[in-house]
Amino acid sequence: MDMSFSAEDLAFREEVRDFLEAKLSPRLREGAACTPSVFVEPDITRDWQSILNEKGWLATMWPQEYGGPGWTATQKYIFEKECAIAGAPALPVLGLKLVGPVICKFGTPAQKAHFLPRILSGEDYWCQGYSEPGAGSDLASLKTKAERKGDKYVVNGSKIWTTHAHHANWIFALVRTNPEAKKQEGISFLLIPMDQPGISVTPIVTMANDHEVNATFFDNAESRVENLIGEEGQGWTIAKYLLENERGGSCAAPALLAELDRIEAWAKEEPSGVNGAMDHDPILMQRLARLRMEAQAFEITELRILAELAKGRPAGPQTSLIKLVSANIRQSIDELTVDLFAYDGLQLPTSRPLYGNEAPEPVGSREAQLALPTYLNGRAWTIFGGSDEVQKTIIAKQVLGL
Amino acid sequence: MDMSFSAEDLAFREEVRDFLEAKLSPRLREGAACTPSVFVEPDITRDWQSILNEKGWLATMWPQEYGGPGWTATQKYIFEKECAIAGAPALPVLGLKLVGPVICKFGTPAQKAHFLPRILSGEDYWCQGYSEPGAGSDLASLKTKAERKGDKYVVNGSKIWTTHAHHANWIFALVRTNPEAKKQEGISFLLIPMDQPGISVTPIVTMANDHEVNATFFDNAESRVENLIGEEGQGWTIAKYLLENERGGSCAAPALLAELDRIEAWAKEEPSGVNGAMDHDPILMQRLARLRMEAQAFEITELRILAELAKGRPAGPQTSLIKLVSANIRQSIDELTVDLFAYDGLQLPTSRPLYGNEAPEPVGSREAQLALPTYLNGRAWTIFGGSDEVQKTIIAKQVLGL
Amino acid sequence: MNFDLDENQTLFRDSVERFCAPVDVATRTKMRRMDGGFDRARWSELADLGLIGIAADESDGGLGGSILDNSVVAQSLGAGLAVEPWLECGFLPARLLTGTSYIADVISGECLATLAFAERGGRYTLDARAVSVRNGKLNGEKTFVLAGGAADLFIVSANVDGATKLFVVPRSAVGVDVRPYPVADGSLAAVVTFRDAAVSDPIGGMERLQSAVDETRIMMAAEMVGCAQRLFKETLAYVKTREQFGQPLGRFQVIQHRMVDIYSKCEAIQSALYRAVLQSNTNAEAAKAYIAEEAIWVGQQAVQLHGGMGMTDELAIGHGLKRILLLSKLFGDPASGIAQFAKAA
Amino acid sequence: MNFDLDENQTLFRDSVERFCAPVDVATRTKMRRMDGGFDRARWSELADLGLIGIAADESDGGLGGSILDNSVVAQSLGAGLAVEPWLECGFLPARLLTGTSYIADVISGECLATLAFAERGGRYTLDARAVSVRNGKLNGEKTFVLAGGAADLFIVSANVDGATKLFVVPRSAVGVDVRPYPVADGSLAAVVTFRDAAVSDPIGGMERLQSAVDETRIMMAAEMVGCAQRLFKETLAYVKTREQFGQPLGRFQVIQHRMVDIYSKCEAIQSALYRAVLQSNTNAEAAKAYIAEEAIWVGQQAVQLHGGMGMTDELAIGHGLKRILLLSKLFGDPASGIAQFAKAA
Repeated sequence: MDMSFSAEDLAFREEVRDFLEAKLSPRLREGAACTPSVFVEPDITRDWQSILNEKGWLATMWPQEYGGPGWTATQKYIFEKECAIAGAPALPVLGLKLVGPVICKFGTPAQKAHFLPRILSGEDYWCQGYSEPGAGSDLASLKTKAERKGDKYVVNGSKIWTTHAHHANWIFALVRTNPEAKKQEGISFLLIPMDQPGISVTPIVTMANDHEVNATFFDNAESRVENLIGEEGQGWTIAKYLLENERGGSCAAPALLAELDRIEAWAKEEPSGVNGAMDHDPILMQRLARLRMEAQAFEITELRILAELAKGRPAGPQTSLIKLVSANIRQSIDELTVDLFAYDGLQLPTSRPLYGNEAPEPVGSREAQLALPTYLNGRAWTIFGGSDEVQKTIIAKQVLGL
Repeated sequence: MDMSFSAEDLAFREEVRDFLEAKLSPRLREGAACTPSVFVEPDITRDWQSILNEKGWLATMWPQEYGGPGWTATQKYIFEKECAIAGAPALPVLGLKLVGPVICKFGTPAQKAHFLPRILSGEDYWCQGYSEPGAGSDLASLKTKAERKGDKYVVNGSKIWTTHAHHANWIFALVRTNPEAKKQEGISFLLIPMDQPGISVTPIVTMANDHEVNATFFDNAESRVENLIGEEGQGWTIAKYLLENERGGSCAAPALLAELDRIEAWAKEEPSGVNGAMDHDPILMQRLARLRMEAQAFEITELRILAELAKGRPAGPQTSLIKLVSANIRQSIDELTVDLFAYDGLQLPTSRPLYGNEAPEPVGSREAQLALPTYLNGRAWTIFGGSDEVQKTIIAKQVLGL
Repeated sequence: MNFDLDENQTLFRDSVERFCAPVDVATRTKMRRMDGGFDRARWSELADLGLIGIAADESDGGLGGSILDNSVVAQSLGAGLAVEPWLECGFLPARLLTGTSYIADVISGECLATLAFAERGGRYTLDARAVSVRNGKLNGEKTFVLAGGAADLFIVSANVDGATKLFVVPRSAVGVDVRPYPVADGSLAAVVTFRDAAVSDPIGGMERLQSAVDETRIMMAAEMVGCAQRLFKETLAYVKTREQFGQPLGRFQVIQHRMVDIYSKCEAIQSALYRAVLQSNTNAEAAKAYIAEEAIWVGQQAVQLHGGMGMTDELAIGHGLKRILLLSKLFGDPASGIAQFAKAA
Repeated sequence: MNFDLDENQTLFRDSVERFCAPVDVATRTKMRRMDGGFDRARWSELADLGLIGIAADESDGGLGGSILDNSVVAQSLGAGLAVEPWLECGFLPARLLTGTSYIADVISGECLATLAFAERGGRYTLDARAVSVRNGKLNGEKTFVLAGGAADLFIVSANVDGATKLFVVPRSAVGVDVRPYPVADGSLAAVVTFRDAAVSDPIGGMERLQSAVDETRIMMAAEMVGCAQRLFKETLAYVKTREQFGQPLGRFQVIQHRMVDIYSKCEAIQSALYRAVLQSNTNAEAAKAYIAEEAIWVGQQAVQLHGGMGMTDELAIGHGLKRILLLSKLFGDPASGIAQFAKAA
């Protein structure tokens, strides 16, 4: 056993660190740090994306022939870890990490040639149409239908939780092309342009006051048949590929540990009201220490998966736990942060963004201002992308054989 | 709203206190305090039972005509609370609280005349044959059968978790008298004498080293037909009555609160190893305080039920939570006690009793010696009498309508 | 032994329920966007119903409601997810201002009064340090002044020669600067700065403050119990109807057991509240802390079981959780309240 | 980056597995009733397999196994629910006695040595207070001396002019009194009293003690991980076969999710163990504390899911829980370990 990186990997890490040091502007760092929601706004990501694209480090999950950097699993991990520690903005995952790999895998040469470069350049901004009002975690019961009429599909129905649909010019959607077929068999994976009269987007404001998700309505919306990915009825297979692709190697722990370090630093500054600072409060510090133990263990779980992937072996059953464990640690961290900041942690700004000149003035520190929005937004970690309850049932069946 | 007792009830409380003060000998108190398991051994209960019987305060759950004291719900509560606080030994419930009321309700005049006085006098000592090796919480699938042959039933099968079967001369059992009938309909409630060659009792030692429960085997064991309670096939109804009767008013919180008071006193004595005693350890004291809040709330829940009963109204849905909540608080208390006593809390005596001259010498205090046996035995609180999981399903269905 | 509401209490409860019933989530959101974060006309209505007066002594022209009477109002307002700052600008000022000339206008609803106590760096302590009075002049900054965006009158805790005293300052007074900011429950709190603001004699000191805060903690506990029960009921109804994987959520065993846990916590905190209200020696801070901790958990579970919809501002669920969060920390959070109880024991 | 066992480690693991395999619960119980609480013949066997020597330096005639090598042995012994006191009388003495003349007999299994460190009133502290050495005479009482019922040799921490030093005292020495008593895992600990027992020079001081204890904490963590994984596996097998209400327990969603939680904890503590073993700057006390806390929970759940049978001494489940409980408190319990980490941070 050996937890160290090779000399080549360490050299690569230096390269990444130097690059981040040089290219992460204060504005980008601030934008990342002061975004309480999971998705960072395009005004921040656009710049960061173009910096990475220029360097060739943007589409880390794509094959090299389509613009990926050709990294090993370990290099991907190192890059993500360094980005997390340095506080780089999260990139728009819907194009780069979700539909991009799907097009690489299932797209026609024409689809690849058209869509992939536009994702890299940022010309296309993608959103996702999976869930529907009547079907949250139960995806297979979706009702939005696409009827083929000549060289077009005519789409009717609605999608919910369409993240950044108000920014996007394309949506990839699961649609029912065959109402006769059994639940999963009638589903197809269709790309649809957003800029058309048949599509309307209604904001859904979260309890954190963020506008991140939407309801998207299709009223005879159209998409050309060449925008179908794969075959009709293949949508479920593609959706599964997309999800599994998402569940490969992961690098969530470093950001959690960095957050715990920050909390510890803040605790040294936060007055206890009695004497000294909150880093002398035994109850709060016990929670912090306990959470750090969990996050440190979780970091090793991710490295165990990485070690398997790096050797070209399948990632092992621990993969299935990643989302579950990280979501729960993250929520506990968010709760601790709100508690640390006492009354200041109860402010809940109604306007966005919380960075730059437009940001409302915080009461106390900027960190305190972010605490509650982050906490409230973060309640979604255990809901979206398959709730904890759905995840556990899947793991029980697929991993434990129950 | 008003949480106070009436003047009459307060006078009754004084009477009970005086009685307990006078009658609870040091030996009885020690026997109660130094019993880690739920059931107290007959050498202790026998004396206490005869003292109460003489006073007419023994069969608190029986109608007055059969020897009950004719108390109101409030008086019963007060009596139980004062007994708990004074540290009186728990009485053998199987005769007094389980089969006794069943005989009062469903017994023939002859059965009443024969059995009830012998329960009061202690001449008969009862055990219970409900669970079977193959059917733990799933009672209705029991297999032990009783075949009528002339004026006798011939019983074959086995029962498990027969508490104090090694002390008992009678067992009340659920047996299958009609193998053709549907699951619950073929079950009867039969009283069977233990002192016969057809019955053998095998001890089951718990992980706490207690011999409290047994496996009881019936190999052509016999019981006369007049020992059947109610009709053939009525067993399930009687079993349900027995359980519901058990779930009427309850008085579990006072003992829990008294235990928390004791822990607090011990914490003042237990050195922290650094400076001062454990009552200055913030983490332990936070757990203690948190548990006290729970137990105090739980006390009020029991009083809310009592208030309904005292007015002759049905007890309300909270009743269903009593066993669940008290079991979980109790286990947390046991855990806290073990933690308080550090290394001394890890001793686990192999011999019994832990009171009197035969008790092994404790390492540290007697309380420390009892901590781990009590904890280990107490893991059963969430298992026996319907596990937490079974309870929750019942509450979900019957109370929440799910 | 009796846990029934009496006739008056039933009337109060019904009155609050009728008051809250017409306000759906959309109306609620609209009211939050009003100047000050709620509707002053409805505040007057609340006053007209006697629901502010209930908190004031009869000698002050109030109804002289007991702690129990008031807790019934608080719990019902919690269950109704009311936006009106009854606790902050009704109950608490009525207790603080007893015997003063200000109280009549508070009871009538004309004057919206609030307590300005929190100071930067003071965490949950009640004693004033940075804000002080010398020679009749008030100076310093208060933060987290609830309903500060709408208040007409500040009751300010200030340091006078090392002791904490309470002073009354109209918002309109010279030297008073109010900077409102939104807080968890959608209301507008404020940072309030005093620069040589003139004050008269104090209306009381630490004893009055401590006693009013302790009584208010019970009302906060009551409101949280009401909130939690509301969220429990809505969630129970939701899991009975919402279908996933071909059956109502409530048919899944995991959801069933979770609902039992929620139900169990709701019953426990109702009991804890009764204890705090009926047993005078109960530690109000600890009771509030315990209830807060359980109510937060109930709120989080209500969000979780509502799934994505629970995350939005379109359902009452999030509003309930956010109000609970705010109350859970006002005058001390669960950890600090239980720690205080642990030390006192 | 690699979490595979190497060839030697695989051999050690297999060797321990073969050693443990023939011992069923009944045999285990029989061994616990033997003089001293285990079978000395099997202890010799363990020594012959090199599994004690692995903990000793090569210069001491041992195999010089690394912390990782030893943790593989400890984890496998945990999974095998071994009754042999490898940790208490193998690993720990081998670390404490390095460079002394005693070590050869410890490695060979002939001499059963144990550390006598705990004192009444000292809770989890390591420094000796009540037991002291003056003029070559040892006096005082040690408690919770693990395997004290069977030990031939005591390594005793004693106060010398305010500093803690380690002395070696044979059980047979004059002035040594041993009172055995049973502890959680069924083994025999002892209260050991010294009355003017003669001692030679100390073999080391606090530094050696602290370092050996820290290494032992990692072994305790490893053994608990092994235990917990064993309980997980047995419970998983049980819920797949045990039927209630007409179907296997494992078909109930609540049981399924609980099993996922148990699985998740088992993976987490395996990871925490790897970290403690492979990353030299890991805080061993905190790692052990965290692993202990989760392992206890796993043990409790294993009992719960086994129902009544889990309560008995007839299944391995209770034995596993009880060993975890003992290890969870040796050299500090979860709360004290995490508190220490919290303060160090």
